[in-house]
Amino acid sequence: MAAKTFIEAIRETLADEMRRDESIIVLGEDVGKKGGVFLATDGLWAEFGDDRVIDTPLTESMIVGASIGAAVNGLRPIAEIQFADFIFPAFNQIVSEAARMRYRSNNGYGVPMVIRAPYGGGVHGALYHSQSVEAFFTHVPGLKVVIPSTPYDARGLLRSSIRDEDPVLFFEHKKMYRSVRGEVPDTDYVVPLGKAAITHPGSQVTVIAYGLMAHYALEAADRVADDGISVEVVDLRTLRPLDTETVLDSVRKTGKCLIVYEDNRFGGYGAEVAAIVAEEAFDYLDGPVTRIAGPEVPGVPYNHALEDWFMVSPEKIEAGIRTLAAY
Amino acid sequence: MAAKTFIEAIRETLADEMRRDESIIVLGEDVGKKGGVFLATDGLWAEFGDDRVIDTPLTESMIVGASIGAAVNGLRPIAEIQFADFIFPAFNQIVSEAARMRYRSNNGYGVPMVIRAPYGGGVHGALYHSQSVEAFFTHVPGLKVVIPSTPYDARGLLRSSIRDEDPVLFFEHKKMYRSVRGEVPDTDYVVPLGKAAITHPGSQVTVIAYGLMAHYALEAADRVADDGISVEVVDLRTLRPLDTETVLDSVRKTGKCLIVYEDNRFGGYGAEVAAIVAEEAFDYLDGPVTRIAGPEVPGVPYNHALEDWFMVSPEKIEAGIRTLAAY
Amino acid sequence: MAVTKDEAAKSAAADSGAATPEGAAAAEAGPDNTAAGSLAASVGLTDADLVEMYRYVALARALDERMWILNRAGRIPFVISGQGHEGAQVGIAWAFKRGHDWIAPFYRSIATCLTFGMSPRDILTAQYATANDPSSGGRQMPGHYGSHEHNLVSVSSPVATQLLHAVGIALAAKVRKTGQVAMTSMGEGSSNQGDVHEGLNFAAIHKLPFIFVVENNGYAISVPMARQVSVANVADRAAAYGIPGFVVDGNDVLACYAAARDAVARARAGEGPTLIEAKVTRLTGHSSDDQQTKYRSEEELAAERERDPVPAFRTQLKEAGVLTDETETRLAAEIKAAVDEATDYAESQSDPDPATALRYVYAEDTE
Amino acid sequence: MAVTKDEAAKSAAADSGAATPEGAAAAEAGPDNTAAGSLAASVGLTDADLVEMYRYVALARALDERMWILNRAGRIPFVISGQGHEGAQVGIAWAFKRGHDWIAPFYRSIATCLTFGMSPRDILTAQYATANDPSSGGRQMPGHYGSHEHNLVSVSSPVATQLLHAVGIALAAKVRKTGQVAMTSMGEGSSNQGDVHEGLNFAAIHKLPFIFVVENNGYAISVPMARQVSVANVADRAAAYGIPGFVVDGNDVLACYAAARDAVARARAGEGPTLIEAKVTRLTGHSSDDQQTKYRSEEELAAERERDPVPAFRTQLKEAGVLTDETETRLAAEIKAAVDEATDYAESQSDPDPATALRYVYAEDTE
Ligand SMILES: Cc1ncc(C[n+]2csc(CCOP(=O)(O)OP(=O)(O)O)c2C)c(N)n1
Ligand SMILES: Cc1ncc(C[n+]2csc(CCOP(=O)(O)OP(=O)(O)O)c2C)c(N)n1
Ligand SMILES: [Mg+2]
Ligand SMILES: [Mg+2]
Repeated sequence: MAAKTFIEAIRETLADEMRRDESIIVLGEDVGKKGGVFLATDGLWAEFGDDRVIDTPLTESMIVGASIGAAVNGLRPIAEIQFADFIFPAFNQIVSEAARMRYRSNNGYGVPMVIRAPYGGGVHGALYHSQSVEAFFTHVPGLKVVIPSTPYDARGLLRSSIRDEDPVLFFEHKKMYRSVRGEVPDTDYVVPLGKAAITHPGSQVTVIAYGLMAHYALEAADRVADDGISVEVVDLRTLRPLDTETVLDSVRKTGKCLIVYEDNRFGGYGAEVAAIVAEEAFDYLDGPVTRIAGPEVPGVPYNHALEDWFMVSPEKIEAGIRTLAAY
Repeated sequence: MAAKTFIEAIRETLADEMRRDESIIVLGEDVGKKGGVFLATDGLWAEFGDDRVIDTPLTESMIVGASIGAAVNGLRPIAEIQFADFIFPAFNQIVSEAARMRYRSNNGYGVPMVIRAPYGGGVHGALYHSQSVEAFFTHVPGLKVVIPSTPYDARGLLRSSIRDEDPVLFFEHKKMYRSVRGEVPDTDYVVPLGKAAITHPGSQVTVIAYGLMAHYALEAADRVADDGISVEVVDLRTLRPLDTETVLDSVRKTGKCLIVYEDNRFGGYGAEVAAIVAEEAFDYLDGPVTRIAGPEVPGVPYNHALEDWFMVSPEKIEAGIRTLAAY
Repeated sequence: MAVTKDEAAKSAAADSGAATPEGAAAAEAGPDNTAAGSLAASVGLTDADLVEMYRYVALARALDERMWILNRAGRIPFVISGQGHEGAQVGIAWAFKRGHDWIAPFYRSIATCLTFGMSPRDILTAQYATANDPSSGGRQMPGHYGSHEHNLVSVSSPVATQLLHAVGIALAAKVRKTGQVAMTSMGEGSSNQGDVHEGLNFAAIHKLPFIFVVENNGYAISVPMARQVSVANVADRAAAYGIPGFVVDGNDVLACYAAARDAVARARAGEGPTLIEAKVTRLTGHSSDDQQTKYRSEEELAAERERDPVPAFRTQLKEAGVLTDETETRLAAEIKAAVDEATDYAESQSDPDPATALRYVYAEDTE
Repeated sequence: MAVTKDEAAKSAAADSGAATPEGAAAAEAGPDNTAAGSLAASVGLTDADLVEMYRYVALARALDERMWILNRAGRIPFVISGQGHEGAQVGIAWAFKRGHDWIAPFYRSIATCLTFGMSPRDILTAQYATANDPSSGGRQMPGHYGSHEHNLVSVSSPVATQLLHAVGIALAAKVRKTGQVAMTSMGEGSSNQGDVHEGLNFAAIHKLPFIFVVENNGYAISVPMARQVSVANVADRAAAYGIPGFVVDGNDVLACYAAARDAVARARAGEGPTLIEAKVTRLTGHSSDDQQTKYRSEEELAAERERDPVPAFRTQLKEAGVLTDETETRLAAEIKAAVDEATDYAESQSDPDPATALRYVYAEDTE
């Protein structure tokens, strides 16, 4: 069992699944010969050919809309949106069509498809190559939203997403592609959708995070451990459906909850988590449900000084934990 | 001072503002000769002509994108999206372009424009003529989001929106167009953006709502009044920027908070309000911050039996108030 | 890739004939009534086909008129109509293999859906939004038809989105080598949406078995063609994608059939997409919520009523001696009976149970 | 509607001449060097214009090459280049009235922005994302140019969105009767986006003073023309909107100028939009993050290098006797000095202060 990078885990899982199920196709911009701008699909075109690995024109709405049709007629498309920032031209096809096909047809049609997209900041990507877009989709019944944080989970969750009968948005933090490594068994294991993981057990403060922030939360937990602050880190892994039970069990135990997300704070995904915890764990709370998230500017600015200002860091999380612990 | 319907207040304000400022144009589908499918622009084409009242092709992205350009070159466009449900094809232009033009150009360019759209259910509109879409936009820095609930506010807020230097989404609950009447002075008054209103003072439970739900909240407040439950109703009026102060002052006073919205519950606008209240009024809470909102299905179903099941009603709000009051 | 069992069954049925209009034709056609020179032979069909096509046109109109009566009587709250489009819809749909090919229709596609296999009951239960409405189980507005059984994609409201679904269906047909052709239809106003550009470009690049039908009735609600489309014909845009584009008179049912038949042949031969624009007329308001007299003159409306495909097709078949008075009378009676029966049926069906409202947001009990 | 003071000033400056290329031409042109038969006269320009145009082409190239050097030296993290596009950009931009007309450019538009008034300092401070970078104050990636002072719309990353902004600017020009023309440019891959279809249709319906320039370099990152666009020329799509479309050789600077000049004339005369497709070449990878050898052969890349507009234009002007060796040497020296100066300047400018990061999300102190 070898240690793999985050992107290797994704690439190999795509290849494995395409070998297992010939109804799977991959389509998107530059996913063929170039293997994707991050090389997530490198090698697929050479192995599976033009019919199953399609370099599309520069048209996101078409990529998603045609995937919906292909899914309706027996394929399992895996669409790549080159950057999550460029998913908005396809917003109507995702929200009005993919998410509603099953409900509006009273189960007449389903749309088994996966939309993969690299998201997130801290990579000098500026306003349009750094966004966290999950909140726009976690609000939509009919969609599932997955954000893995380890190579192991990436593989297990991507398998579950590809084999799922409904549309799944699978967001990959681009800063993690090569910086994060981890053990990935060669077995056909899956990680089920809708199950969070406790990645650092603790007793005094629950920190809820996902994606890159799940790593920063662990760093922060270590930093405060020396001062005897025991932190429990919950890595959500699937954002919709949310594993409410794991979240609430942890907060009911610790009595304190800090939610961390990289996206703009107002109306971000963490707001829903905070609302649920505040309502359903009310009697257990020894302090306010707090959040550490991105500031209220429309996108991550480019210059490193501004980008550092924007990004949530282990230090900012640490400070949030200390404040809450001291409450 | 005459009592006017909600839609009369909007129509007359559009006409007044167009007379006042010749840089204002109105564009959208069927806004000309037909006067809009709800007649919100009836009469404008006859008075202001083809140049300032434009029947566009059936292309929402163009309506918004061209409005951005027109704003950049000295006009103040008021774009109508025929139904809020059909705003998604323009999502990229609104979120990636209108919201970011000022920030990304470091104040080089601004986009003074208003996007009006009828939203909301309870009108037999089914999945695609009933949606509440505010949560997709209230999350976006650079945008302002307004949802009036009375003819008086509609007029005052529409004036402020038209005169604002930044893009404003102005959502009008279609069920209120003809069913809601109220006094509207003929003066040039404005209602400032970002200020909520306490429409029913009370001491025991704060109910926060907007749009049609602000009316249902008042009904519910009256129903429980007989049983001595004193409810304070806060009508948010502007969702972004949120009047946090008014909200928190009320909850700190009552100690109990119920947030009502028509949209799907998970990740809806009320989640952010709940998160803010839970964090910033924590020490004052005598009960959990609770929410009454739409169920987790992708859109309001058509058949009246299903639609009634979906819609938040005064009865459902009343029940929520009683539970919270008894907590 | 293997064709699924379900599909194999469907297309076997299709090939066996009886299940499809084409088949019905093959079955009933005798050498005499395909004699060269006959109207039917001129388009490679039989008199039996023509009569059957007329039946669908007349049935669609009868159902549509019934919908308006029920609306005025307060039985159903909303109607969106196909009146004026029926000839083009039946002529075009006739060229496809029912139960094998795919159609992504739109809200005026009543005649298309009937020709492709939906029944009068299916159409009317949709108007009543009953629990057993096969299109949506009462979840969608009337006009949002769909049927997995008949390869009719579920209609949504945002216009033009379905074009990309049909393109994707065609892509799957090509990748899976199923031999299927996918068609979509919409109005000329909808054809200005960005999705249309993106889809036609992709379908043309990959020579997909895809056919784009524009039913041009000259208006997008109140906006006339001249303010919606910058060229005289939407079909003029086919050249921008390097695909053939044709304008047909939507009142000439057989011309519509012939154009679609050739397009289907090209698609099956791997020669790629075709755009067919049928010039039709909208005989009613946009919907039961629209007052078209506000933006269309009485003269214009009167002139439009002259361009009604139903009498036009009837007269054509009668003059050709294909449709006799007896047959017409018999069909009229059968159609009236079918519409009455479907109305009573739909009236008697129950509303969906709110207890089911949470179902099918996601797939249920998948292993 | 009144033209704003600011605009009046701008266009007065424009009319006065000196502020614009056209003006510069008018100013320096003597009767002799517009003698019929001369290269300049063949396109209605003067030798002075041609030399000035060459200066912009050479300056853009020199700045661009400097960017790559700075990138390899680790001074700037990212480069997106206009190499191969400069000839078309200068030729086309030359036809517009600087400070009066509008351009919504894209990330390769370095030469366009220079010709329209931005300075080498403006371009290089954008690479360094300094606090005083006029395009975005260091907020955007390099390549996202913009200048309100010069009527250059702020570039964003999602491709093709700017077409609709230019169309809206043209709409405002028509409604406000400012006499302005709006142009936008993008690559051929981007031209497949739905926004392009929606915008061209609207601009054509209303005969807006709008010009769509496609700089076709044959690739969208790694995807070749044949897999992006279903026709041989993007210009072939103009007919779908009822507007004129022209293909020009992007290495023929004067042909690009002439096509744009005629399009501008049509636009000012109220005759509506024009589509101009300039066939150019991408001499570098898509960006400093791209390895184009992975998808383009050495032979292909070698052949492309033969199609470089800079030497082509230089040779043309020399053979025509418009550009002397002395002038060329002088210009080369001036350009090198300007690029060096701008580099030192940009290097020395400070980063934006995070304390300003929250500013300009919304307008400040509006009454
Ligand atoms: C994206 C979107 N925008 C607006 C509407 C509202 N709408 C429904 S039908 C229609 C007009 C369609 O005109 P056309 O495409 O010509 O078809 P027709 O109704 O004339 O058959 C409009 C504007 C919609 N359904 N979807
Ligand atoms: C909506 C959107 N999707 C994807 C991208 C990523 N992207 C940036 S440039 C580019 C290729 C553009 O090709 P083309 O339009 O031909 O212009 P060129 O770069 O060749 O000049 C892509 C895919 C983007 N910027 N915007
Ligand atoms: Mg029409
Ligand atoms: Mg290109």
